[in-house]
Amino acid sequence: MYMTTLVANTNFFQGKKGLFSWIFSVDHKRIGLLYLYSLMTFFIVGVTLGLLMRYELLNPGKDLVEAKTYNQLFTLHGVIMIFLFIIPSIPAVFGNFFLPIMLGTDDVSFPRLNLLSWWIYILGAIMALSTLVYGDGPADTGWTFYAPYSVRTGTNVSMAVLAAFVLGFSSILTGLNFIVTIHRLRTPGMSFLKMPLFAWALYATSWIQVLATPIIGITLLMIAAERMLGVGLFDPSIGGDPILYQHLFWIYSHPAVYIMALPAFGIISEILPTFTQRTIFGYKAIAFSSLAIAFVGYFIWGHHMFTSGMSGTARFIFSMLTFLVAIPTAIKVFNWVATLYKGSINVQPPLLYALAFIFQFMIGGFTGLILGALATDIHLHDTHFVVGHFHYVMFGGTGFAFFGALHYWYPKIWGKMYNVKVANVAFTIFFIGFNMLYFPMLIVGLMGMPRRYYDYLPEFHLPNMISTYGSWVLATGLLLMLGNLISGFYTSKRKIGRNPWNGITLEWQTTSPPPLQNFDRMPVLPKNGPYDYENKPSIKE
Amino acid sequence: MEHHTGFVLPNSGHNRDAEASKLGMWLFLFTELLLFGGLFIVYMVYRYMNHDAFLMSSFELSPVMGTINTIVLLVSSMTIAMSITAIQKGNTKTAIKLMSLTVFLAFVFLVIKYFEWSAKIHHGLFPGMEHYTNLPKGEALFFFLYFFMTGLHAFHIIIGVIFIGVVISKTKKGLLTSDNYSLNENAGLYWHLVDLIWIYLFPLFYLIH
Amino acid sequence: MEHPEKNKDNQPTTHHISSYKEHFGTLVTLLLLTFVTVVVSVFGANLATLSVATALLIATVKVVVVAYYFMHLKYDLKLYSWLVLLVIVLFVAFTVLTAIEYINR
Amino acid sequence: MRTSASTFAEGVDFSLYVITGISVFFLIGITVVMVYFVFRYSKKRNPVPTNIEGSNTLEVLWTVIPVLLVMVMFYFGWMGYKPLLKAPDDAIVIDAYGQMWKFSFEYPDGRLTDSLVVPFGKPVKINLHSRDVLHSFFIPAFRMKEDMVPGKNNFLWFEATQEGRFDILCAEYCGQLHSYMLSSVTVLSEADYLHWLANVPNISDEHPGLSLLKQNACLTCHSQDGSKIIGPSFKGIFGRTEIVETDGLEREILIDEEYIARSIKQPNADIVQGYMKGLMVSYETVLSDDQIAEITDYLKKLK
Ligand code: HEA
Ligand code: HEA
Ligand code: HEC
Ligand code: CUA
Ligand SMILES: [Cu+2]
Repeated sequence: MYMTTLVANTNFFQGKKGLFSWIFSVDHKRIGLLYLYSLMTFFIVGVTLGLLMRYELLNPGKDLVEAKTYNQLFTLHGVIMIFLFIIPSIPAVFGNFFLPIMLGTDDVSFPRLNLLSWWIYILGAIMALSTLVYGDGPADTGWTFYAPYSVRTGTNVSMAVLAAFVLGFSSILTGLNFIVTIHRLRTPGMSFLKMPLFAWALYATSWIQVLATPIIGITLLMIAAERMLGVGLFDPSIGGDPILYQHLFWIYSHPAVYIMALPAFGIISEILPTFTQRTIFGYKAIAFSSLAIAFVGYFIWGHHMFTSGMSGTARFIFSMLTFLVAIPTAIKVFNWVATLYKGSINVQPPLLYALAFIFQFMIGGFTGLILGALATDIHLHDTHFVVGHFHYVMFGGTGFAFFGALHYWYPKIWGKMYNVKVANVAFTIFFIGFNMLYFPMLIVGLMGMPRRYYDYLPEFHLPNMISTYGSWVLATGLLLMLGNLISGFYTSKRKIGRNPWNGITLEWQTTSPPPLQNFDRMPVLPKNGPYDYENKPSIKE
Repeated sequence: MEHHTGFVLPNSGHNRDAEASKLGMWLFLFTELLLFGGLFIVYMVYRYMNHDAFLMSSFELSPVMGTINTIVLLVSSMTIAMSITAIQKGNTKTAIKLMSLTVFLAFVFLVIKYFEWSAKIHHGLFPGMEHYTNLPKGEALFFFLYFFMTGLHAFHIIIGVIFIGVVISKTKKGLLTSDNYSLNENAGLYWHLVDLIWIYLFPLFYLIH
Repeated sequence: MEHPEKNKDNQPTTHHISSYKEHFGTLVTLLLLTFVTVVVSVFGANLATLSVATALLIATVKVVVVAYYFMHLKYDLKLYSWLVLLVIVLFVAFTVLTAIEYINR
Repeated sequence: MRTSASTFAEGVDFSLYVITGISVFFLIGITVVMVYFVFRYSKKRNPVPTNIEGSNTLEVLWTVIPVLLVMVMFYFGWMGYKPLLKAPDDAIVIDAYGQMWKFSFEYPDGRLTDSLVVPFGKPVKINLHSRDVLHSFFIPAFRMKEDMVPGKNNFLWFEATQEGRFDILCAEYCGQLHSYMLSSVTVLSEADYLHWLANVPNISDEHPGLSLLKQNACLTCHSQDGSKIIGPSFKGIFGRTEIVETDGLEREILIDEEYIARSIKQPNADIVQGYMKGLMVSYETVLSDDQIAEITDYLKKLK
């Protein structure tokens, strides 16, 4: 057996060089960055598709593409955004990079499995994108692949569902690795209740990844089998039931929305203490509410099917449980706001993203409540109101948290700094563009415009127009933000020390960037819990 | 390596940690259980909706073959469990014998399965075949699920055989011993999972008359 | 939820060695249960759905036996038993919620 | 928001106002507090932070209050929805069919239409059916929708509270022309409705084959003027030769009665070159042989 002996003064970028030293690296930090670069690539593809869709919806009638192409656009957009971007996003990038460091260890429990999961992710991504260039074209079913249409259409659905199946494995392996890491590798003295909240969030997320993903795996496999063998498993003419497909799909896909949201909550719980310089308010409440969300989240999938003709009893139960899941989220929001109270607040780009997160996630959450109520969902189901809802939670929530995290940990990861002023301007444009893009969708949804509509009635024109203009504003902000981050690599002159934001969790005790073994000296835990600013260990350069 | 600072991180992801690999294995088993769980839900709903057709079709299956296979799997589960006792006690040879016996029983299971499947396929009951497409409502579903679930299960048997094969060869090479047997344990856990799933498949398909 | 401290050479904390006899006893129990299942289903055919329920009940007992003895849950950390329970609770919840929908249609 | 034109709409709108009201209150309240804190406790104004670990009283408070509030939301949502569960016994029953990409309606007296006409202030029950994939029957002005699921009998009922013409939209994605799957419901006063029922002719004097094509939505995919929509045009179809793919092999065929009947019963047996498999579904159980003969007769005339 061997122990880890630490090597001083080399960071993880140094050491082995070259492409192969990256794509075959078992170092969690390099794997995290591999995820970051691949994920951003797919994100750019996804948003470009989104922009094209918005352009098509600028005016009624044809603006750009044919109906069938539009349908393929939103399907591919949804598949990329869900399976390639947002589900892996925070766990695979920042979880991989920072979880071991925050726990005070040198890697995850299964480093090779970790690398394997990145490879599987790339394989799945290639499969998903391959439909663009070969076969009968990308699927045109929507990311939900509802039977029986998904079984009948001539487009390449089989490849798309198999890709999602493969991507599921990648997600499972990440989750599995994190659970074991959290159980086994916390540094001595760090009990569960002294873990940073980001670790708690990842812990809850990982349980969803492990326990929900298999269900969608098998369901999508059935769709593929059905198409290949020509049997109608979900086809009433042989005794099947299309609604059963929806149950199985949402048994996974509702919990999956918390795979997207919980890590983002974790990010916010890290950013707030750092920029208020005080302990988080209600540590336990925030930690346990993550578990509560993960648990209750399993039992409310039916709210996606309120108009499918479910029995009244089932609608009653699912609607009631849906409302219950709002409670732990409410607890988090209140505790975050209370954390600002009597802090010493340093307004920096990461904090701006966190505040925007809270605001936008609230809008997303409240529209979720409107959808969770039976009467209103009967009207709003499958309208652009739903589209507005989920972009608010996914993009306005998780997306913003992702970019907040990028701004927060940028100096730690690369040891450099971006231009803060430009970052603030980019944020402002981003924020305005975002709300201009998605708020009108809520309005047009209330007016009754169904989603997945290539063309629409004239009375829906104005909000759609505003929305499309908003997408251009948003794009400007995003380009400025990414440009600023990238140019930070080249123009940053300042040498960044260990702790530019005066943070307290363990990653700030090591060098920026961290050494290959994560620490060049033994990490020291604050006395009373991870955010105990009163007993903050002093950090010498 | 290069020059050392002389201090060591107490917990490391690069250490051998038997408890961690066991926990990892269990988590993996959970995903497998839920994978089949999804299929059991499908089975439940379709059986409820096509009650009589499922009854009718299950008569096509032979409970005798099913029972024999159940016994085969249970015995193999015992042999693999015993092989772990053996290796814990340091009886490497016995352990290898017991694991080989498990593999042999797995083959017996697969051979019986093969004969069962060929009989069904001979009757044209495989999804997509002529006779299958003309089956009455509900029966086609039964056979789809039969082939899909037992097929997936057989696939797991094959994986298990490979897994145990690897463990046998590592044990032979002396890489796994009485103080390093977590791979043996994990292979055992996996094999028991295969058994667990069969324990449900058996009554649901063969015994529902 | 406290995790076990590893001892210094990182060996599993659980050293229990089950005897061959215990394994054999487990097998006999399982075979007996199998026998009961077959008898109930084949000869109790007129009990109709009841026989399915019994068969599933016995199967569940068998599963518990396998997990408890063969899979060593009995001698492992309590954590594993709790997690197995969690998975079972989830699966049962999935089936029950789905069933509620179909039965009340 | 559009006009609300059914009794159900009142329940929906009311619960919408309740939930939105509570939500907007919290949204604005929390945002204002948040922004205030950021200013009041900024580094400049408050250089020394105070560590406050939490407060059990507050935790309880902000668990219990939201629980009560969401239960209120749930209650109104459920009450607004509940009337939909059971249609009154005296409702007029109309069958609605969805198929790619057309709605059609069948009245109790067998009258077939492609848009809906209902009386004002009378309960109307719509049984929802689908002939192929999922569709959803959505009337925004009535605030209601329900999916049309093949093999499953869903329904919906309403009482119109306003005369006029309202849109019906398909709200479940159903393929290429999903967004063009539109129809309308016209609410007439009872007298006008009865007049419509009694006098407006049902079956026109058009060719029965054409009526069948219209009723079964064939014309959403097949044009009569030679243009290509989803499927090959019907113009000049009879007697033309074309290349089809059968079991992966290409062959040339001449379109005759037999071929048309087969194309309708087993559309995926021969796939016309340049078209996609799987789009057209079999009409074997929908159209009788006599009806197919009518259609063929009409197609022969479409030169
Ligand atoms: C990140 C992803 C994410 C998250 C976190 C959520 C969160 C929630 N979602 Fe959302 N949802 C999606 C992603 C997400 N959703 C997606 C992708 C779809 C569409 C899928 C598709 O069809 O393609 C969807 C669709 C969807 C539907 C189906 C709509 C339809 O198709 O008819 C419903 C219905 O109930 C719903 C409800 C909710 C609820 C109640 C929450 C709750 O968790 C929200 C809880 C949060 C709050 C309530 C706000 C914070 C609380 C406070 C500020 C305190 C004050 C609170 C009170 C007084 C109560 N969502
Ligand atoms: C994380 C998830 C995520 C994110 C970030 C987004 C981002 C966007 N989405 Fe998203 N969307 C989904 C997930 C997401 N979406 C899902 C799951 C669906 C459901 C699919 C389905 O129905 O099956 C959906 C559906 C959906 C629809 C509904 C389609 C319909 O029902 O008819 C629309 C319509 O406008 C839309 C628009 C957009 C836009 C404009 C963006 C914007 O964010 C894009 C903003 C653009 C930028 C910020 C671009 C910046 C530009 C560059 C960086 C480079 C540009 C380069 C060139 C142009 C060459 N999306
Ligand atoms: C969803 C779209 C759709 C609908 C609705 C539809 N069809 Fe078709 N049809 C197609 C497509 C696509 C093809 C070409 C592929 C093929 O041969 O199957 C086709 C082919 C045909 C052909 C063969 C044409 C040729 O040139 O060989 C006939 C005849 C036909 N359809 C009749 C009908 C009739 C009658 C109906 C209504 C009862 C109908 N179709 C409804 C899509 C449709
Ligand atoms: Cu019919 Cu959409
Ligand atoms: Cu949901």
